[in-house]
Amino acid sequence: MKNQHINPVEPYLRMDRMPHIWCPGCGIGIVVNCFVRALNQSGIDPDLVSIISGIGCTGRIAGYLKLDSFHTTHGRPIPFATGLKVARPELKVLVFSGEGDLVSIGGNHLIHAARRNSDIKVFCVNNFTYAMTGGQVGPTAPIHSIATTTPYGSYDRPFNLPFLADSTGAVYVARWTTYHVRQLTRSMVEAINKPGFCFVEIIAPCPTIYQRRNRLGDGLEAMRYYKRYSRVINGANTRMVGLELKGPIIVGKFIDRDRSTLLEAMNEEFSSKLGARYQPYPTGVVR
Amino acid sequence: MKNQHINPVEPYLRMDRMPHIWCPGCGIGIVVNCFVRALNQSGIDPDLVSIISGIGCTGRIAGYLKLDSFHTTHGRPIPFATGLKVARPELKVLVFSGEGDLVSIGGNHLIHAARRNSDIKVFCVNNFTYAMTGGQVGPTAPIHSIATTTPYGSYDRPFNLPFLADSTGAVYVARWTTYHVRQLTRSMVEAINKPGFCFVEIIAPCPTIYQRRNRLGDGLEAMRYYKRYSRVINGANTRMVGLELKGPIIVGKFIDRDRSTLLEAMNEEFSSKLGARYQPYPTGVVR
Amino acid sequence: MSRVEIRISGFGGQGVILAGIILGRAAALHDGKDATLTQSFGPEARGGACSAQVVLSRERNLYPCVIRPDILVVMSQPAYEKHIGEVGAGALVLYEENLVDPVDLPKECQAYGIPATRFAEDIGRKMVLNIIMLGFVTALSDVVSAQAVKKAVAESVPRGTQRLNEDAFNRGYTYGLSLKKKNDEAE
Amino acid sequence: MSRVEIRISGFGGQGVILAGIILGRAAALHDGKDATLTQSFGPEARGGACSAQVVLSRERNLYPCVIRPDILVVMSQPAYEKHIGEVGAGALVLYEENLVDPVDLPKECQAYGIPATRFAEDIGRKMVLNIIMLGFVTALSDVVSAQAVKKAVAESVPRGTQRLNEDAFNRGYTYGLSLKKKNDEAE
Amino acid sequence: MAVERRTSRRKSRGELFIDCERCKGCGFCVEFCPTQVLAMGEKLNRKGYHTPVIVDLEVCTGCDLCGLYCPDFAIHAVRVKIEAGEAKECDNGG
Amino acid sequence: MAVERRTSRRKSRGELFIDCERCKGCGFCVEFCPTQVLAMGEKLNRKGYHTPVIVDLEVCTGCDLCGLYCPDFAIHAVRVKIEAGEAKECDNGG
Amino acid sequence: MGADPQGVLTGVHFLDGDHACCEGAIAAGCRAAFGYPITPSTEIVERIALRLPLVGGVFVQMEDEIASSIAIQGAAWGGKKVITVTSGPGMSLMMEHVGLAAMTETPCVFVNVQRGGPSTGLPTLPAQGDMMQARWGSHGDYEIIAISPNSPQECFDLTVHAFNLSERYRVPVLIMMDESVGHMTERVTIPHAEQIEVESRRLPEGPKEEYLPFAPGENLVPPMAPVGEGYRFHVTGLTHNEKGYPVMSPDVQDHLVRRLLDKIRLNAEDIAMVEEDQIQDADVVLVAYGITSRVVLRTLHLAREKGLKVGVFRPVVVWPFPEKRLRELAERVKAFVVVELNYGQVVLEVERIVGGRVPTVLVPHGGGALHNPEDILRVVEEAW
Amino acid sequence: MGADPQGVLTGVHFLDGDHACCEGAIAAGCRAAFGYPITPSTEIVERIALRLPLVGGVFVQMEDEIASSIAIQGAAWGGKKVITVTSGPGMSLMMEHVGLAAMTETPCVFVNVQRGGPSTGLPTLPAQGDMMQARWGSHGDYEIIAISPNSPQECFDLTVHAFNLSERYRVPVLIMMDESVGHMTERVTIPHAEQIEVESRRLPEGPKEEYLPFAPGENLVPPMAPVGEGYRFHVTGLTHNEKGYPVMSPDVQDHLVRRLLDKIRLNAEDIAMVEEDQIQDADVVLVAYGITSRVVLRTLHLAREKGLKVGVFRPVVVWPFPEKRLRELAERVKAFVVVELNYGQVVLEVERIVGGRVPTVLVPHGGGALHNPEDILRVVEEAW
Ligand SMILES: Cc1ncc(C[n+]2csc(CCOP(=O)(O)OP(=O)(O)O)c2C)c(N)n1
Ligand SMILES: Cc1ncc(C[n+]2csc(CCOP(=O)(O)OP(=O)(O)O)c2C)c(N)n1
Ligand code: SF4
Ligand code: SF4
Ligand code: SF4
Ligand code: SF4
Ligand code: SF4
Ligand code: SF4
Ligand SMILES: [Mg+2]
Ligand SMILES: [Mg+2]
Repeated sequence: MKNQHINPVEPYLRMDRMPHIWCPGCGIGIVVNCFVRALNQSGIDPDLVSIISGIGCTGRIAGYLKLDSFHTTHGRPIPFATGLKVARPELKVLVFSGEGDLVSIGGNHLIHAARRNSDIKVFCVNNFTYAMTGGQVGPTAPIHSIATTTPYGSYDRPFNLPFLADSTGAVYVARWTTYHVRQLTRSMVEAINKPGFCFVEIIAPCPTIYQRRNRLGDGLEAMRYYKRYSRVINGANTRMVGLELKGPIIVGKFIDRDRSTLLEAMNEEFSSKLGARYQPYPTGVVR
Repeated sequence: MKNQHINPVEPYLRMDRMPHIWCPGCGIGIVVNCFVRALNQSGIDPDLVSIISGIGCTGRIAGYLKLDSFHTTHGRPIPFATGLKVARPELKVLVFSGEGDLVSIGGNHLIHAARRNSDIKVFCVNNFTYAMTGGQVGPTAPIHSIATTTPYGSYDRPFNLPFLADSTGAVYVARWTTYHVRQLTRSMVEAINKPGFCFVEIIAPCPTIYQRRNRLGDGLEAMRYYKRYSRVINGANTRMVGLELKGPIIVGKFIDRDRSTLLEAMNEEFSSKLGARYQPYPTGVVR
Repeated sequence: MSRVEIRISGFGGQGVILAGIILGRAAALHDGKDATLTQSFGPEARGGACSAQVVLSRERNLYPCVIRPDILVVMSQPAYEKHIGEVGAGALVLYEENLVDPVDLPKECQAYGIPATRFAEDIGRKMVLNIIMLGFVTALSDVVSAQAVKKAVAESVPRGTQRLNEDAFNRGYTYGLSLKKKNDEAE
Repeated sequence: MSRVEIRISGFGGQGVILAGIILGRAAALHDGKDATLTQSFGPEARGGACSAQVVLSRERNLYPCVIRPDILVVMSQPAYEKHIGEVGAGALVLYEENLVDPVDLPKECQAYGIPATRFAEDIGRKMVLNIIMLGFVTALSDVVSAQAVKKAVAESVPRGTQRLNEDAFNRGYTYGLSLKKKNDEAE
Repeated sequence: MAVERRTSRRKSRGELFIDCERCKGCGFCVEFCPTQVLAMGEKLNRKGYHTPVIVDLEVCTGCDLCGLYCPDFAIHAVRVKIEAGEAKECDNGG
Repeated sequence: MAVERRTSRRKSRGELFIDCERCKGCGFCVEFCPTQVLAMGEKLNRKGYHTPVIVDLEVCTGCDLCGLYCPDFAIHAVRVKIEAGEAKECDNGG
Repeated sequence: MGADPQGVLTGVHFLDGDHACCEGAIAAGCRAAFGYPITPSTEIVERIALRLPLVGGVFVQMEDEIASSIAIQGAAWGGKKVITVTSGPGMSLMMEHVGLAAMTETPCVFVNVQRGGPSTGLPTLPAQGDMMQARWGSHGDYEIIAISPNSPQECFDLTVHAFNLSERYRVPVLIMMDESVGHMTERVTIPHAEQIEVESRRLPEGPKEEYLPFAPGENLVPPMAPVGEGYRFHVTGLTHNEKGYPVMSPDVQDHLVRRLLDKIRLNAEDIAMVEEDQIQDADVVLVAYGITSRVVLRTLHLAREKGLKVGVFRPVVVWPFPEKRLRELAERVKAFVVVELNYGQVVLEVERIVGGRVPTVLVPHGGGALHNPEDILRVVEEAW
Repeated sequence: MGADPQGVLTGVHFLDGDHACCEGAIAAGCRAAFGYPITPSTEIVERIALRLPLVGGVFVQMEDEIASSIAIQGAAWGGKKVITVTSGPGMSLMMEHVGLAAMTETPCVFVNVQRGGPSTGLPTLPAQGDMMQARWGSHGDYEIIAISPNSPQECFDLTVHAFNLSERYRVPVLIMMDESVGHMTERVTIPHAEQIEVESRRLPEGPKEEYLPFAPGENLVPPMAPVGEGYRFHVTGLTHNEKGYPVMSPDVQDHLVRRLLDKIRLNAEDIAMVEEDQIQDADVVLVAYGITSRVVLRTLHLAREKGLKVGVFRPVVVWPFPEKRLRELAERVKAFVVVELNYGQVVLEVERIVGGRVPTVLVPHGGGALHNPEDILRVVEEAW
């Protein structure tokens, strides 16, 4: 009688591509679960949702979600998403990718999209390493962490992602771990429904690589760690939420503010200068 | 009797390349003046100074300074400088370039170099436009400013450069205008002598393009504006120093803090892990 | 006139290219000729060498380059020195006389100077220098009609500056005519 | 032995490639043979199809591919199904018997199973599965010496796990020898 | 941290679905089930993973937290009226 | 904002050097000279720019602010003992 | 189909090539553009920024060329016709995304207004040094179409054509201008909208669930569904099957990449566009494209005046190279003289195709100026 | 000169190609490396990260490939021997900086461990699809050297050689590996340091003030001063004169770029490196490089068994292509069969050089696996 009742995520997944490539205990699948629930709760027509990913383990999300989905190039999902969004403002354009993709090679796109308030939502899975390529040091790797390219421990100061997103202009910034499934789902709903550049960091276990190399146990141990060491501080000063190798994890919704989106600002400027000659461009935003 | 006494900048300039390409009233020449004075005051052997520029009007600085100098590619002086610095830690590696070069196409390098505390000094001439290519909108262009690619006025929120540099990790952050020749010179001396990633924003008139397009008068009018509307607030909260088209200009030394440089941090980490097997790498920093 | 080659040359910032465009436009859109304008300029926004080449012809003109200008208009000394060697017998050389000292002028060509910078300062806007030169060219050559050039000027300059530019054109044109007359009389 | 082709295949994460490397290393560095190891794997860090090919020969071996394995070692059902068609008469097929059901086994080849996963769990570390399989291969084939493989194992595994891995090797080796004996007796 | 059992068994209970062949044995469902319905089993599936087994279906609320936590979409639950439902455990002995 | 003249003419004064052919007539030196030594001249140089002229050398302190402000390296000053020096103005009439 | 009249500036204009290119794009229906300034192409985006807002389009100046070259692809999948514009250094940065567009069969137009290279080179001066890059600059095997206009009028006409080819073949089309054409101003006639042939995207038919976004359709080209319509398709730069799913196998690779190549290679005759001058009786054929094809007309003229039977062969579409026609010519002429503003790029292809039947001589030029027609004539005379 | 013993892991190892390449670099004196991970090249930087700190070198993992490809150039001018490592997509991103290195004559080594393309393609599987990109991927005219090893031992030896060539010619050298060689493990013998021939940078002589950083020296190559020594030289990617100053003129362009090309083209015979097998009596010659040159040896064997007179021609240095030798062969053999893991790249050059004298046949393969030697044999038989 297996599958007499199908898993509620299945209608949103390309079941003909299962099993997925993610390792046992990898957190990325949980992100997919939360997203599917969030999509349901958001009330958005799934036909109007596009998923954009870069390259990486997380980047594979696009390929598993049965929505219009784009698996682009490494580091570039954000400008692809901006292109798609301005072409079709009525769509919800959602980016799922890893922290290496979004913040290392893709860092420039991230800060400029945040600055412009491009109306896209970025869900950044931070597993502290370039997982897909086998575990090199990443832009969020805590100091002293071991990676294949920092075999003696890393020493570059990591980015604090909520602060980076906040300081460059994101209108919604939250962080959760994969332990916080309910809160993450709620943040996803909020981001999906909020106009402008929204950034949600999701700390997720990579047992195969990051956990293992740093002797942090398997996925389950990571989840227990998240449960134990996370502290929810909504509205926390993003400057203060940096992470350390074995330190506490501050999670919560940090930023939620309003600002004209890229297309809204464009319309405002053009209308004020061109008057009737200018036909406002659709923005997809219902305020 | 002309040139019986030569201009004190001349020994530092490639006089065989004069006159330079900068327009009447362009602020870039003033930056060169201040730098030459700063170099003198810093007490550094000029043979040990390398100048790195990207492409742009400002980027031409490298070509006019009679020092080892590199005119690289657009947006990439920072990683070139990092490469040179780690290869030859005893050198002072100084980047001079425009805000388009450093923050638009080069934005990712900027934030990562700041994060790593790469021991280079970045002097960013902010003239609010891509001057060399004829005046397109740039990443710092104030809202409503006119550029060739925003003929109806710009609408993207500009970066506040001191905040960007600060929030991504620079250890020294200052802003001056070309009116503030003495203070700018002093900041240059401080930056040159300080270990780590130092960022000095220099607001400069581009009469030919930015001033003209925005009906802000010529170079002289710009300088008068700087004089009149600048407010020195040393230690100002960088979050608060954003600029508007016709607003006040907060200048000063905003950040001056200490943190291990890239190579120092590397040495610390490697020494602690490898012990005697590790021969500390020279860092060029005398603390 | 099967093919006329014109070079206008000076510093960046003097409106050299715009002068070429207006001339070409006048010929192409208002005088029914074939006109090709090509430009060459350096990286400098101001002060660098800058030159516009206009080739006019009755038929479709395919070869776009100026090799031996029939008309050379120069607005800076370096431009003069760079290009004066190109002109041949019968060429017309027009120069801004505050900025150009026409040394070693080939004998076989006709040369006329104009104090266009001063005129521009009189008019009150230095930037109309190029339009004054255009008027001067129009008066002293017969490759485009004054009518056509005036139209083209009006179409090409920023709104609100039409009047100013018309004045500038006329100033150069009149001065050119007067020189021409003087010259004709002298001959 | 002019040329022996070996394929080791399973999921990513089972240590398939490492097993191949150790085998090749044993042959190349300790048995004085020429050995070429090639690998094929997918994008998955864990669970994807993964295979190591080892070609051993006395002379310098230039053609690096395995086309018709003399020895096929399989540690997953998909690997078995994908590669079983490649083996020819006289081939040796070794499989992990908890993970592989050797359906449609070609008659002309010799096949032996080993419950290596269970053995590994006994030893206490699932990750030694590959070393157990190596012991098993060493026992049942005669392409590399046990001596050489043991040495190569010790050189290749993380410091501090040498003992564990030696146990694992021995476990597989002993089990292999016992099967061999049984089989020899049966023949 | 003991988890309190607060199943309002009166109104509804859970119906559980487990697809053992999809399971990779991470143990998340077992760990984060608020009512400790599950435990890791002894059997291996075809990929060699231990999969969860139901130890106390009675206390399952159908909250589907197990489903939310399962990275492999191998388990999920629905809330059913008190009378309905039954657990669907792994049936291929893998 | 009137600029106060505070030249300590006793000890030193300025010697000024102007290279008119390098000058592009921006006027910075004139504007920011603290003692108003300079003014923009009438003459045009070969590039067509008006260049600065000295109107009151007496008050020049040799502070070289004009030099610091000149984007074209066309002007500079040195401080000299009271007796020495004289202004070197543009001598080619450009 | 005719063009949307809203975007068509019907009339006679005096325009430079850059501006004409912009008008061509808008006439072709381009309503989304992304760019980053670079000399000597910037005038195109500047005009786009001025014009698109007035015709319901959108232009975003991106943070760099990499962003521009992928933002167009997002917009293309959003259903727009898209363009980005650059010059050598920027083109080098876009190369990864030329490959992505080829792999995902995303219709898009790249303009490269060539300047002197390599590296920063001669930013304000002409060259034709990026021709082989256009063909080979991205990693892996792929095909693109490259068109080389030689006048502002052609910048208009061929930009329209580029969009049409891009839609017809779902392939990136590169418009290989050069500084000289980009900054050349001439009369440009823009026809009435209905006289401008505009091809629109071929949409899928049949049930959405059965849509195979990468299954060969007409000319091997799959129809293309826009997003947001319930097709729920997947697009990846990984090797993928007809459904668009990644499959890491040599067979799928062969199936996919071969089709990507064949849809251009097998349709080369449809794509080819050649201009010939006095070729009928020619003994020596000058081969040139872009601005150089105008320079050699002067040589042709000089040569004919001297009684030399010279002709001109101009590939308007340079890639795929019009191999068939050149091969025909190689059977009967005495020599080819290839004139390029580079040190030998397209000549290699000519040489290969001519296959030693007759001599092939290159007249190279490093750029920064155009060839002197008399220098070319000298080479022609030597080739005799 | 011998190598610095500190970096040389003398002995017999069982290493994969990626690791051997790293050891080659360190043996050659490389002490600064910059990289960004990408399959299947990552193992090289991983080993570099492990090894360099122990031998006084420095490795920085940069934020992306663009940064890596220019950081090496900064370090090269700082006096170091430098390397960066990538695969197809990363190589595409480095293209602007390959051009910069060519233009500024910066000695540096790029490694491209090729995988299936285009775009993301087949990340973990082999191909040889980036060969033309290596030659033409950056804008403008320039020359590079590309070397293609076929075993881990060669990954060591040829990496040392790559550094030597790079120093000798002040040119970027690309080591064109592929996934198959990169992940192939074999015995690698690393000689004693003094047996490893290592070339060091040629420094200028004479007074510093007279130093012309871009004036032709031996082999047209200028000597190279390091920074920090008082030379106070200028380096630019703009067209520059011998002093290194930008000059925007066609003459300077011609002078400079022609020399950049000629220092490679005129020294092609010194650079060429060819391996031939049973070529003396061969009627049909198999042309292959890199991993494929090992696959065709099997075909050679099978063919000879059948009595077919087949030989193998392997360009070890692929660019510049060993044109002279191939031309000689073309005079006497009956056919060339070019075998590549792509759909036809180097074959175009072979065809051009052979110039129709004898047939040239391609055996293409899209990558993801290696050719089947028997498939090649079939083509050989048909070529008869
Ligand atoms: C241009 C380019 N550079 C490098 C790569 C190799 N690459 C693929 S995924 C990846 C890192 C992924 O890290 P992250 O974004 O954190 O994702 P994760 O795998 O950790 O989820 C890299 C470097 C690539 N595919 N393309
Ligand atoms: C890869 C690349 N893209 C674009 C350009 C064109 N370009 C040259 S300078 C420049 C902008 C310069 O602006 P900024 O850095 O602000 O310097 P400024 O001229 O204002 O001093 C641009 C876009 C280029 N040279 N290379
Ligand atoms: S490698 Fe890490 S991130 Fe990637 S699938 Fe495995 S556990 Fe997840
Ligand atoms: S264009 Fe602007 S920034 Fe450039 S030289 Fe002229 S004034 Fe200076
Ligand atoms: S639905 Fe799942 S998590 Fe919830 S009580 Fe039942 S078994 Fe536990
Ligand atoms: S959470 Fe899913 S994968 Fe993990 S043990 Fe439970 S059923 Fe298996
Ligand atoms: S040195 Fe210059 S600024 Fe100072 S007082 Fe004299 S003229 Fe004025
Ligand atoms: S500051 Fe220099 S350029 Fe400006 S007016 Fe004075 S001398 Fe001339
Ligand atoms: Mg990651
Ligand atoms: Mg600027």
